[in-house]
Amino acid sequence: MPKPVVKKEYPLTVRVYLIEIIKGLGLTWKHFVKNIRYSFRKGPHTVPTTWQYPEDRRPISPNFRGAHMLMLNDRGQELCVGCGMCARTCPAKCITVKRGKPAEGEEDRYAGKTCCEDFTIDMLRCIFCGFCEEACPKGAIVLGQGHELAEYTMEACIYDKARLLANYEAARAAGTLKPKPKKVPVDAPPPKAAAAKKSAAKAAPAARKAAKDANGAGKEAKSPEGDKK
Amino acid sequence: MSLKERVQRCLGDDVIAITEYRGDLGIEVPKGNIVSVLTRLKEDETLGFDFLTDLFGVDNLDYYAKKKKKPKKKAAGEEELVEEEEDKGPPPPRFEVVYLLQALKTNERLQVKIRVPEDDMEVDTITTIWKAADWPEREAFDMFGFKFRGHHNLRRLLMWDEFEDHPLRKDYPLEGKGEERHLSYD
Amino acid sequence: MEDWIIDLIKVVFIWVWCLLIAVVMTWVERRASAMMQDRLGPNRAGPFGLLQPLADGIKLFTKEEIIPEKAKSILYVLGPALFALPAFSAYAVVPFGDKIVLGGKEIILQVADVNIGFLYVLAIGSMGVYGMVVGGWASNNKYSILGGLRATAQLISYEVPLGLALLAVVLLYGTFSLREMVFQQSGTFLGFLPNWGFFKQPLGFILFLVAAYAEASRVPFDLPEAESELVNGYHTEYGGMKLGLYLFGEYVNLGTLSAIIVTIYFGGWQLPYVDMSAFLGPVAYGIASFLVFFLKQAFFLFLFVWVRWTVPRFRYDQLMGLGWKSLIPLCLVNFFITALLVQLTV
Amino acid sequence: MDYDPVCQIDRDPDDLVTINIGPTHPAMHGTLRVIAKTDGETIVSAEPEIGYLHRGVEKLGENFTYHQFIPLTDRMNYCSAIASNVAYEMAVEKLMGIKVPPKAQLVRTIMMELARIADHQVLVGILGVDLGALTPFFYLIIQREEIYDIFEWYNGARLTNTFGRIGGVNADLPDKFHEKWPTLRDTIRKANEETDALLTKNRIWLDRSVGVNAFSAEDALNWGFTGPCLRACGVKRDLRRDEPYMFYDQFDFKIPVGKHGDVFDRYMIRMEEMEESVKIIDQAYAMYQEMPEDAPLMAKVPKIIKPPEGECYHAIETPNGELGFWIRSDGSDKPYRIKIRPPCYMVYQAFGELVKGDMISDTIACLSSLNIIAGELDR
Repeated sequence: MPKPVVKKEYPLTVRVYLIEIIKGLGLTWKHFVKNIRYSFRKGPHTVPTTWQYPEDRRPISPNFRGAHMLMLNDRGQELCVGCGMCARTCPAKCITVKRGKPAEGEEDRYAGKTCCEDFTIDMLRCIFCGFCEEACPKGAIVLGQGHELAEYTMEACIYDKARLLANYEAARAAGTLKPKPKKVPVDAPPPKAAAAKKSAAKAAPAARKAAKDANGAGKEAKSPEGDKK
Repeated sequence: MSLKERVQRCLGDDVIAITEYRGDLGIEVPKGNIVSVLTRLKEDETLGFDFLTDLFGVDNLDYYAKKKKKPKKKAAGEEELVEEEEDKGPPPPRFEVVYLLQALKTNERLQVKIRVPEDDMEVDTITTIWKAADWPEREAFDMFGFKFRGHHNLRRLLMWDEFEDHPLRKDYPLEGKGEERHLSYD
Repeated sequence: MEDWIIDLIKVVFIWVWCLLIAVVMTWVERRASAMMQDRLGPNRAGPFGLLQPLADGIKLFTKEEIIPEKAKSILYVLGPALFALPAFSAYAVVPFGDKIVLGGKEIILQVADVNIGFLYVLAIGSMGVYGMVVGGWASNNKYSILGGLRATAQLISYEVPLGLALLAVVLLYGTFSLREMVFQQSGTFLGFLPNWGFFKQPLGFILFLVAAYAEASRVPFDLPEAESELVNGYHTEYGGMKLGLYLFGEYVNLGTLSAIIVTIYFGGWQLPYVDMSAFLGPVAYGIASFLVFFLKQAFFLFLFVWVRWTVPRFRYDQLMGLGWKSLIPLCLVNFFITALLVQLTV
Repeated sequence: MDYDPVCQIDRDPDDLVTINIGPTHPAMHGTLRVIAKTDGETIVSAEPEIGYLHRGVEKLGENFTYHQFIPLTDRMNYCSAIASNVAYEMAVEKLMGIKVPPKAQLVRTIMMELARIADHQVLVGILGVDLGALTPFFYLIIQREEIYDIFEWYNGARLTNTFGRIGGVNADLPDKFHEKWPTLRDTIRKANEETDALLTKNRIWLDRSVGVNAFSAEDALNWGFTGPCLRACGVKRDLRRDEPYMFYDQFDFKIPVGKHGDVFDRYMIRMEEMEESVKIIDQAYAMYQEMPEDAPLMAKVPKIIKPPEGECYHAIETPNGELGFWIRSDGSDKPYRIKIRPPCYMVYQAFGELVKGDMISDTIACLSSLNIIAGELDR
């Protein structure tokens, strides 16, 4: 099929090129002057949009998903019990955990009855999705703010337990430990009547969803057909 | 009239099975009639499924294997009808090709399925109806090995040309079979 | 002092000056574009990144010289030289100042006051295209050859409006000598305006400016090296100092074109309304005239940068259309009007 | 000015020059490749080749649990990862019949529309870059960084957000959003205006975009176009309006529609959609603020997600168009088959048709204006 032909009809001010170009020049000039003024400011962070990286770092979100760390509790005990939930939930399969029993006389070092004997994270595989953090029942593994993870060898990118604990110490020293995540309020398991009331109260768009919902999770049911408006 | 009835009226005997799950209507039609079925669906005034959303293959190898293992399991959803027939007859065709259609006027969606046995992978192309089926058919060929009869350029799309397997088949291992691509320069 | 020594000094001075402009321009381009785009630009090497061009130069010089396997190696090496040489040479006839009196000897601040300076500029200016097309051809790369072909077509097409716009100026001044043109621009025009070519030839100036942009293949006419279409056009395959010569040549070209604009349309080294020679000593006057010329030139150099970071790029056919369908007719109109006015007033 | 479509003249194939545009070309968005046969500067035929970024997402999906698949959707359309995340989550929720709490839906709406703005900003910026205007790119990208800041404060990642979970979202809107949005909406608009001032009325820009690879609505539908590319052709079609999900039918927003389906229309539609997205976020934010503080953000979802046997298709309107997921569950904790319907897959297959008879420069303009994202294209 032939392509549609577009007639180009521009107003005269556009057709002569120059007027709009001069307007554009005015705009870039405004930015030019503004930034020249900024660039005489003191300090590394002069032009507001640019960060002079090593000297001048942008604030990092407290929620940042960076280098992992193994947490200790207030008494300095390791939280990890080596259950391996993180390893199982990891989409990149980068965590290996070996469960172990604390050695005789070292029970004080661990918060739980068991501990992880070995904990390695292959940072070359990690995709920083944060699922391990979410899966951990003890809050032992946390993704911190470490983001300068370049190394000279591949071996150095495989973090062992000592490295992960050191990450924690460094973060604690720097005061960048992640705040405890707020608990996400979960929809209460709906008693039948409450659910019906709720879905009735909900506005029109939810109608379809609500109708679908009425099927109940996991139960086959006749799908509502008249729910399309 | 509900969509189901309209589709049944339009296609008549061509509907082998109708499934419905979460409001998504799916019909199964005979493999040989797919072009005529889709044309009728497109041109029927009450339906007007004039937009091809997608086209893809499904490999049901594991699905049947699992079914056989646990015949007691309550069949949920669309498989119910099919399963009852299956128990008696020969094993069902391994592959499926699913066509997702949409009617732009009414915003209804419809899944049309055909079953493709492993020993007869030829399917009629629908690029004659929708040009949009061009790459999806190539991809289905690439990933499952369907041979779309009449497709003007049935080459591999995502894998390289010398690749021999069909990676989305269930018997193809996730980590591959160690194929390497050898590039040759002149 | 013998004349040839003076000439040699002038040549060396201009040579170094051109290089200096090119070098500083690379810095200006990057910093100014950064400032226009809310960035910082290079600011690590030296104060405000002023030493960045030096660092770049060192990098370009120490890079491995690569000649692609199937390139035509002689032409490949020749290309950058062919491009840079004319760019430098064109500066020879530009009067970059009035005169300076040293040791009782009067030295004009111009390498060669040839009476056909105008033709020389045009002739040399169109030589640069050889560098582009030879480099593009020799690289044995499809993008390069496309860039070279675009350069050929573009430069030859825009040579015409460039020449026509200048021809009107020649009608006005009645001379081919650039120095003579500058002298004719002293005094005032219509009583209150500086007697500059710009005010007598506003349309001619705009046409010349546009054609100059195209000749220098700057945005919006940077088709030969359009980096998003042709990777890098004719110098895609170049690296090291060969690439450096292309880039230098481009900036020297800009310098030359700006100098010619200033000479022809903006009164050269003269300040409006003020006669500097009246209150400055002979040496100071020479330096001052040079500085005035340079400041005017610097403005146009900046304009080149400024426009580059504001507008999009033309398409090849649109570029040709603009050149042949708009610029050349307008140039002819401008030419005839000028001829008429000159005829009426004389 | 117009030129004759040279491609209609029969040409000796030996006279044509084959040019490989990509996969490593400065103007290619990711690893795309176009094999173009050119006559001078005119494209006689162009054939897109894909697969350079094929990672087998669908195959991986069959071996991942439902939750583990979410990070993979990040890596499809990385310019607006959140939209892909939500599309997938909604498909699984449909499969399971989960009803997402309204507050979570609003959080999703707000974040998705922010992602849409970010996506369009990148697109318009890159379109400018590819046509030689670098400056608008920076004006837009600065605003995008601000949006990414919100994402980062939301859950710690800027680009690959892994936003939301099946059944809701895993966090409330961050404080950063509350403090930033009132100013951000103005700066977004200002950046758009500046881009507008630099480009929209500039004759050079108009010449480069108006009428360049115009496409008829009929063709576009036949080729399976969705999203802005389809709307540019003059078809008023937007899943947010046509198959409303979440609260989209309660919001007041316009659907911009073009006329010719050329580069300019695609550009304008994106510019206008940014405006509309700002409006949508304002409305959604107003609704959000009426919700109680402790309103649920997650539906009650079993820890291991095992949807009942069945299959369904669900699509939402992502910045690029209709992104759909067809999922078949066999009752286990892993999807039996996942099929992704990426929007630019359908658009890109018409690429050869789109650029036929245009010039090399137009190929680049066309490619950028379609917003082809290799991650989404190859999966």
